[in-house]
Amino acid sequence: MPIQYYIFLCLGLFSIGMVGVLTRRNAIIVFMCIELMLNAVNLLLVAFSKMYHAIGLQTQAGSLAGIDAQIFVFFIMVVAAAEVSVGLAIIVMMYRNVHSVDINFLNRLKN
Amino acid sequence: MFLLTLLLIPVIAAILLLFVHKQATINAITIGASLLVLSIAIVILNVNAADFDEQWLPLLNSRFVLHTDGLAKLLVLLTAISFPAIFIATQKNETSQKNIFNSLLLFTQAGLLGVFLTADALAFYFFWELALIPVYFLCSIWGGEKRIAVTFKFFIYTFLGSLFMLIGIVYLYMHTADHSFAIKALLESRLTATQQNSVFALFFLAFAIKMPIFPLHTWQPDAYEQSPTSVTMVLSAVMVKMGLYGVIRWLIPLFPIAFAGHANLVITLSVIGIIYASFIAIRQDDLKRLIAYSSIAHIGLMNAALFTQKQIGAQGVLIQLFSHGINVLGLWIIADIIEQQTGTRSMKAMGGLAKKQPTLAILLVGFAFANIALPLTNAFVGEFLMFNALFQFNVWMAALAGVSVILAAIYTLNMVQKVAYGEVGDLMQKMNTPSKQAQWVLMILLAIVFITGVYPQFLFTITADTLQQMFVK
Amino acid sequence: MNAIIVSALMGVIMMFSSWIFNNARLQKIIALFGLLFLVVANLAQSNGVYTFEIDSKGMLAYTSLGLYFNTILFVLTLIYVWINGEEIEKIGNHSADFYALFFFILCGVSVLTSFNNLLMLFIGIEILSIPLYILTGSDKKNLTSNEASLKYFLMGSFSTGILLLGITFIYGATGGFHLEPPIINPKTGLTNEHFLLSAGLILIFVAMNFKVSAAPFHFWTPDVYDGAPTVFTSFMATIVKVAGFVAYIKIFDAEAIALGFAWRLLLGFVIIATLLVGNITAVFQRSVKRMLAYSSIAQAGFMLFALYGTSSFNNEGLILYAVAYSVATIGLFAVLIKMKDYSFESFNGLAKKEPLLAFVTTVFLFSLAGIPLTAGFFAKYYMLNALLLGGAGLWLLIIAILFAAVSISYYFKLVQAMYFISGEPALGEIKKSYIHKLVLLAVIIIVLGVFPSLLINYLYY
Amino acid sequence: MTILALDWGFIIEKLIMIAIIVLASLGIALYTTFGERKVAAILQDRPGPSRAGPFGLLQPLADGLKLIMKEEIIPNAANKWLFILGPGLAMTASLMTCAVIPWGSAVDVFGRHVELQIADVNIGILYVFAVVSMGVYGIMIGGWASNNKFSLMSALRAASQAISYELAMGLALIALLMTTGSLSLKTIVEQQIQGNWWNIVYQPLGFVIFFICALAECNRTPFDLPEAENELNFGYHQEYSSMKLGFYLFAEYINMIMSSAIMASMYFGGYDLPFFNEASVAPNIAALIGVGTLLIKIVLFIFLFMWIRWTIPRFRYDQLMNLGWKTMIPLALFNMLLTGAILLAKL
Amino acid sequence: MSTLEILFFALSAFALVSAIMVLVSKNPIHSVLWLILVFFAISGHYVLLNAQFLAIVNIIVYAGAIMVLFLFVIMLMNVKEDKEPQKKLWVKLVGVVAGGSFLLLLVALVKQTTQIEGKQVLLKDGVIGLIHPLGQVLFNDFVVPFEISSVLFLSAMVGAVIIGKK
Amino acid sequence: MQALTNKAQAVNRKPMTFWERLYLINIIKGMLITFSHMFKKQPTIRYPEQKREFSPVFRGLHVLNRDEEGRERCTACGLCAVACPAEAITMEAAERVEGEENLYREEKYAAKYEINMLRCIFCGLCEDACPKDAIYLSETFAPANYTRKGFIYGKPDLLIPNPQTEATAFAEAKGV
Repeated sequence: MPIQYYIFLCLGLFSIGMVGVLTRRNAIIVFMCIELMLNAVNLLLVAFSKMYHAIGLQTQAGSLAGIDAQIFVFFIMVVAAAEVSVGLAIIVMMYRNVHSVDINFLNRLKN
Repeated sequence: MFLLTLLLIPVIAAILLLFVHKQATINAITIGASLLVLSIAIVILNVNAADFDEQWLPLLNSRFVLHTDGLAKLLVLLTAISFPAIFIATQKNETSQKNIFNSLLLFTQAGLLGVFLTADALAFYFFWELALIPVYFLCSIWGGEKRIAVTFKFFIYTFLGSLFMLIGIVYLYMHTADHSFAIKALLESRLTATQQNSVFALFFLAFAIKMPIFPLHTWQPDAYEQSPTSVTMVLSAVMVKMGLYGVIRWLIPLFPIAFAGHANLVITLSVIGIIYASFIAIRQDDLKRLIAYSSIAHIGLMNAALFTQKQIGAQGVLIQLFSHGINVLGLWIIADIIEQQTGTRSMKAMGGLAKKQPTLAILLVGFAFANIALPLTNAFVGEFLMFNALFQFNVWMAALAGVSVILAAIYTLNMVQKVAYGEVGDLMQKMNTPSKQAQWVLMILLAIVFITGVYPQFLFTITADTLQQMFVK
Repeated sequence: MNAIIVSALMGVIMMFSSWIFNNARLQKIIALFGLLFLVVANLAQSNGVYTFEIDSKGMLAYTSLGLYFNTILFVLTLIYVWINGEEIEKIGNHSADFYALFFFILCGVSVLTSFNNLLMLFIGIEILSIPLYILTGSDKKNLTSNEASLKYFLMGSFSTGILLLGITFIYGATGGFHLEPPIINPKTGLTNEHFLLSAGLILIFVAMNFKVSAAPFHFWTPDVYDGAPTVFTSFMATIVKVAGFVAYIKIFDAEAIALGFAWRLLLGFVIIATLLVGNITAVFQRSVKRMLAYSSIAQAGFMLFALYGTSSFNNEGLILYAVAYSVATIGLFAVLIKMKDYSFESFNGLAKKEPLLAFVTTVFLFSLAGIPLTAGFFAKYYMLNALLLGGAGLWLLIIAILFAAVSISYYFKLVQAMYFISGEPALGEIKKSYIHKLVLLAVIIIVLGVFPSLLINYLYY
Repeated sequence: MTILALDWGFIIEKLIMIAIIVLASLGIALYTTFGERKVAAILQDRPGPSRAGPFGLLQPLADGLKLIMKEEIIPNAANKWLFILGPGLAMTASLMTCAVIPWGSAVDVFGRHVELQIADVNIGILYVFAVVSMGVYGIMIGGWASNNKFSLMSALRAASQAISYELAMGLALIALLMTTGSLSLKTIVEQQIQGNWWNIVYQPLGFVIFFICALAECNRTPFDLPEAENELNFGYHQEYSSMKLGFYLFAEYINMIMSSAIMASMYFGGYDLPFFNEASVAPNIAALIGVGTLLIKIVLFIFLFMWIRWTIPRFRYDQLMNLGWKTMIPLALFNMLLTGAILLAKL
Repeated sequence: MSTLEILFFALSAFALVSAIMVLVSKNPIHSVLWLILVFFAISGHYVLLNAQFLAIVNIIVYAGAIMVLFLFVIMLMNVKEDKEPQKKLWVKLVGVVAGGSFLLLLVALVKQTTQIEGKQVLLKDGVIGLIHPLGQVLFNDFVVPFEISSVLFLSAMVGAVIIGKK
Repeated sequence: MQALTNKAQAVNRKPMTFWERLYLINIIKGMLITFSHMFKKQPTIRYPEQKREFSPVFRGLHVLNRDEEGRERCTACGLCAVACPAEAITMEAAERVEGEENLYREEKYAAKYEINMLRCIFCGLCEDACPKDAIYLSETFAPANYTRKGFIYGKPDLLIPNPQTEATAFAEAKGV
């Protein structure tokens, strides 16, 4: 599979996530779109990892080239989990106070 | 070390003053310190003091160097004379928190002395700002009604200018062989014409704002008017000289090509400024504003003369630097006395000073003559030389600038007329005899005016080396 | 490694002390000693004493610069906690937890000053950010704090996403995460071959701009700085921001040369935009806190100069700037905390009532404005030098200077309020000892303003 | 066409096995419901269902028939698709677990060597975790889609409970994995067969934690808060009727079976019959004996589940959370540290 | 078209469509469910790339834990479709245009990059996605970041406690 | 107050010891208790097939008795209605006409005799009050019904089968 296909797919997913961040006002959805972006990155990293693995195998059998990217993905997932816990705590805290998850709640009040 | 004392005395005195609250002690410390400085300045005039040279910022290769040459001596002397004169003349003035007021003034003095003495570009910048900041506070706290906005404008203008200069300094620093701020090293950095042009512009902007030169002068009349008079005296007698000092010390040696290249432009601007300021001065009713505009005109003339690149012009400027300071100081002191006693600056409300206070009127007339540059006064020699140079440079320019002499005569005499003669104004009735000290100061100043007018040779001697340096190439 | 391990351990100790000791004062003392210990540990490492010898397999690389930054930031935190301890205690009853978060942030800082692998960069940034989101939202009943925290969080995560995409592209181009200058022929410069790499670099650039709040990616900053509890804004705007810059420089020192002219252009654009937005908007602010937020954007613009070239002035300048800016900002916020409201009017007549406090504030403001005799001057000076040595045209310097002059206008508004406008300052209760602490800060600023070498020389020992 | 080049025999074999295991699980689940009632009855000194068929053995069939024949009701305000999706998901997730459980050693059928395991993935336990975590969705979606506040509350409870205990469960497992060094259930079982002891000997604390968490994951008493009748009427499947309700109930029982199977495999030697020499009989017979052994172990576990259910009262919600976060997780961590320390000491 | 290609394109289409549905769905719950489907599709890709470990971790962490939390929070708040705050239309348009241009820019960039031309991604084969080599590398070369990430978790924990407490 | 039993215990407010706080022991104890119940005798009676023995004093549904010749014993004296504390019994008397001697033992008989089973408390006072032994309480109980009316038992429901004509039914009713 040419690497370009993966890049395009991941960029597509990433952009969709970005559009979500830009267009939605519900904090939770925005947050979800960010997670989508992270996932797109993860997939791309794995694709690259396998690309380099293929190259590595050509020169040396049993090479572990490209494995660092997969470990990186693992770290991204793990960190994302920590981030989510904090993020949702913040969202819930805000909800408790204003009963809304609108990211521009205060701006809305001002207008 | 000797030179360092010049800076240390005002600083120490200023710090001392912060903790003193008794009126008499305050005056004693202030005047004592300033007189001490004066005495040292006089000593320096005759003795060539050794340079003070200390490591300051090893990483930047910047040294703390104090060095005297003719120009420095001259301006140090001017500063050293001005401050005691101001302090003595205004010591009776009612000022809240006088200790802080005087302290800030002494800081200013230290800054000014530093500017004139240092031979290191970075230190020069430092002192340049150090002289400015106390003035900002002085004007903003003790100034007139519109003081905050006006002083702020003044501050922003000058600060912006100095920042431009800073870029220039940095730029020069980068082009020295061993990355140094020492003047000697800077002089050796040979810049191309284009580089000179841009850096020249950066430096000149700072100096032009300080002088000020048309069209960058807008801060000046307001600032002079709104400042407390002691500060105005400092501003116009000494501080504006910083600009000219800068031109002589930095622009001429460092950017000869750019300097020559911009001569026409600068002289044109200066002349426009002279005429413009003179005309406005004529229309002024406010005594302080009048003196302020007159000052713009005079400084413009000096600047124009400098840019002619003629030796006589430069000679004239060097003398006039000192003379103008003394003259304007005298005028300001008188204006301050009048304002202090009558509470007004409007010339309409004045009149009849000669009847009420003949001594003061005589002094006023004396300084007025000096302002017009009548022969026998100190300004005559300088202006004569300067016009000469201008004439050599461009006849039409000289002619236009010459008009300013006439205009100067008009507004100055008009001022004398309105203040000293005519009916005694209502407010003038309150006029009392000024303090002994003030009278003495004025007399001494007037004496200097005439002495240097008759015997300018002593000024020539002091500045001979500077002049030689300027035109040795 | 010393700093990373000690700070993490101290964080854990603080966590536990939150339920072992119920005394906020004691907790503060523990935190202070912990910070002291941290500084000592870091100094030890700077002098070659490795208490913990751990082979990081190339993940971390210690440079004297990084360790020096560690020391500086730890000392700044020490000062910060020393001054603001009581204010921290006022926010909720979690002061020990907050200290724990500080230590974790410092752990992130020490990762960011020594990373040698993009993975460590990512982890470092996250360790730095997550506690910040919480500190921002720690004033739980306050709506602005809530919203600030939410915005900060969303924006922070978003920029993390972009950072990761950038890292991915770089991986795709180079096949590794190590910070090595990419092999690009300087003669041909960027060709089609390096598009992936340059895209990655630019994305990282964007993300880092997010983190250090450089325009046009600054928009979260005012709201967040304004909404966060003032003590924590002070921390965020200083120590954290500086750490961001250290990381920023570390990445682009190695990689940016590859971009050549394009990089200069891009950076120049960002610098100008940052200065423009920060300064111009700050002028129109009515709240001092918001003004400081915008001014911190503007100051970030100046700090970005350190990225422009590769001279030693970059690092020296950043050190000076870090200290000058941080000390002054910490001081200003410390004053601001004691005000009842954050409008400019509340400072009216402060000089009459508390002359010493007013003087100290003035010194801070001067330092921020870059007026000589304060540390801020030399900071700006070094940055200008760095810019020139980096090959910037004079025009960029002139723009920078123009904005520096603009910055005077809003800093001096405060000076004017304190000294020239009479009125009753809305000053809360303030202890003499508190002011004396601030005086110490002012002394630091002035001493560094005269002898900046004191700070920089250490870099070379 | 590479599609056709697959190993069809392999696929058919696996399909058959899937069919057998799924049907068997369903059957067992069916009879577990019966078992539940019987055990409850016995523990309460009563005979339990006994009318349908001998000893009431046909009772579950009758129940199933009844569930199928009942009227399908989808509430008006419910979200129709999700309402249907919920029970389906719950059921699927439960059934998917059985893919990695080794039911026995290999048998030879028609000359083929058939492993009695659908897929021996090398991340078997992680797979189980993934599937288990999916199971929560069934409950949450169903509870939310019902548009009933009791259902919703119950779904939320179920979700938070599942998340809380999954952590401790995972941590308890990590300690086990440290000793086994493999994630494949097959390998773990074989290690126990070849080694001297079952893993329970090495990991008693881990097992207790795992067991308690398994109770919570299956929503069994004393952790059956999602179905707390006195607070939430009937829990997340309140609005459900007919076979959709049946799916939920089945899912619960299948979960129980699967967790028992996993516990048996991981801690109790799986299909290992102690003191029995497999080599002494034909391999096929040995494998069948193994399957039987595992089934017995499963039944014992299920009995344990039921026994606990009819002994211990339900927790209060805060107690549940406290137990999960403040007891189970620290304990699991401690267990992990202890194991690590011992492993290090042995090195 | 080989089986793998068919699978690749099917999964990609599935992922993209689901991702778009995340955006388009008005009901937050639907968004969550679509996002879960995206994660499954991505996990499918991982399986295709023989990154088994990541595939399963992706499901456990993202689909299993993170999305449950999301769903949990949304249900807790009972965010209704009609209460859903909406941005103005032009803001949405600008957002879409911005995202679209971002995509186009990068796609154009990638298309012109000669470096990766003809590079193939190894599907199905390769051992690096398996847990054993991953574990070896993780605990040898990446042990420092692994340990340091514990600080991250501690801080997240402390933070969640601070924020969560009433 | 004097305690009736010695089962009452003062509430123990001592903090629990570590082992108590583990609960494990108590849980195991509890489980053993439940487990022990597995082996206890089940008291369940499989009802329709198996029935519980009534006690000798059981009072069930009323029966209106007949004499050996199959004649109704009741003479509608009304004593039972008077005695009934729940006022469940109502009756209407009628005079025996010619040719009805084989039906009624006395000249007066109850043309209508109703007991409202919803009211009846099965106290047996009617049985005590009857001078003719015409009513007595059997050992069965009233079956369920769909309507209230169904619970008002008339004479056809209450009368015991005729020993002459339906001997087997009579015997069964008597339960002998």
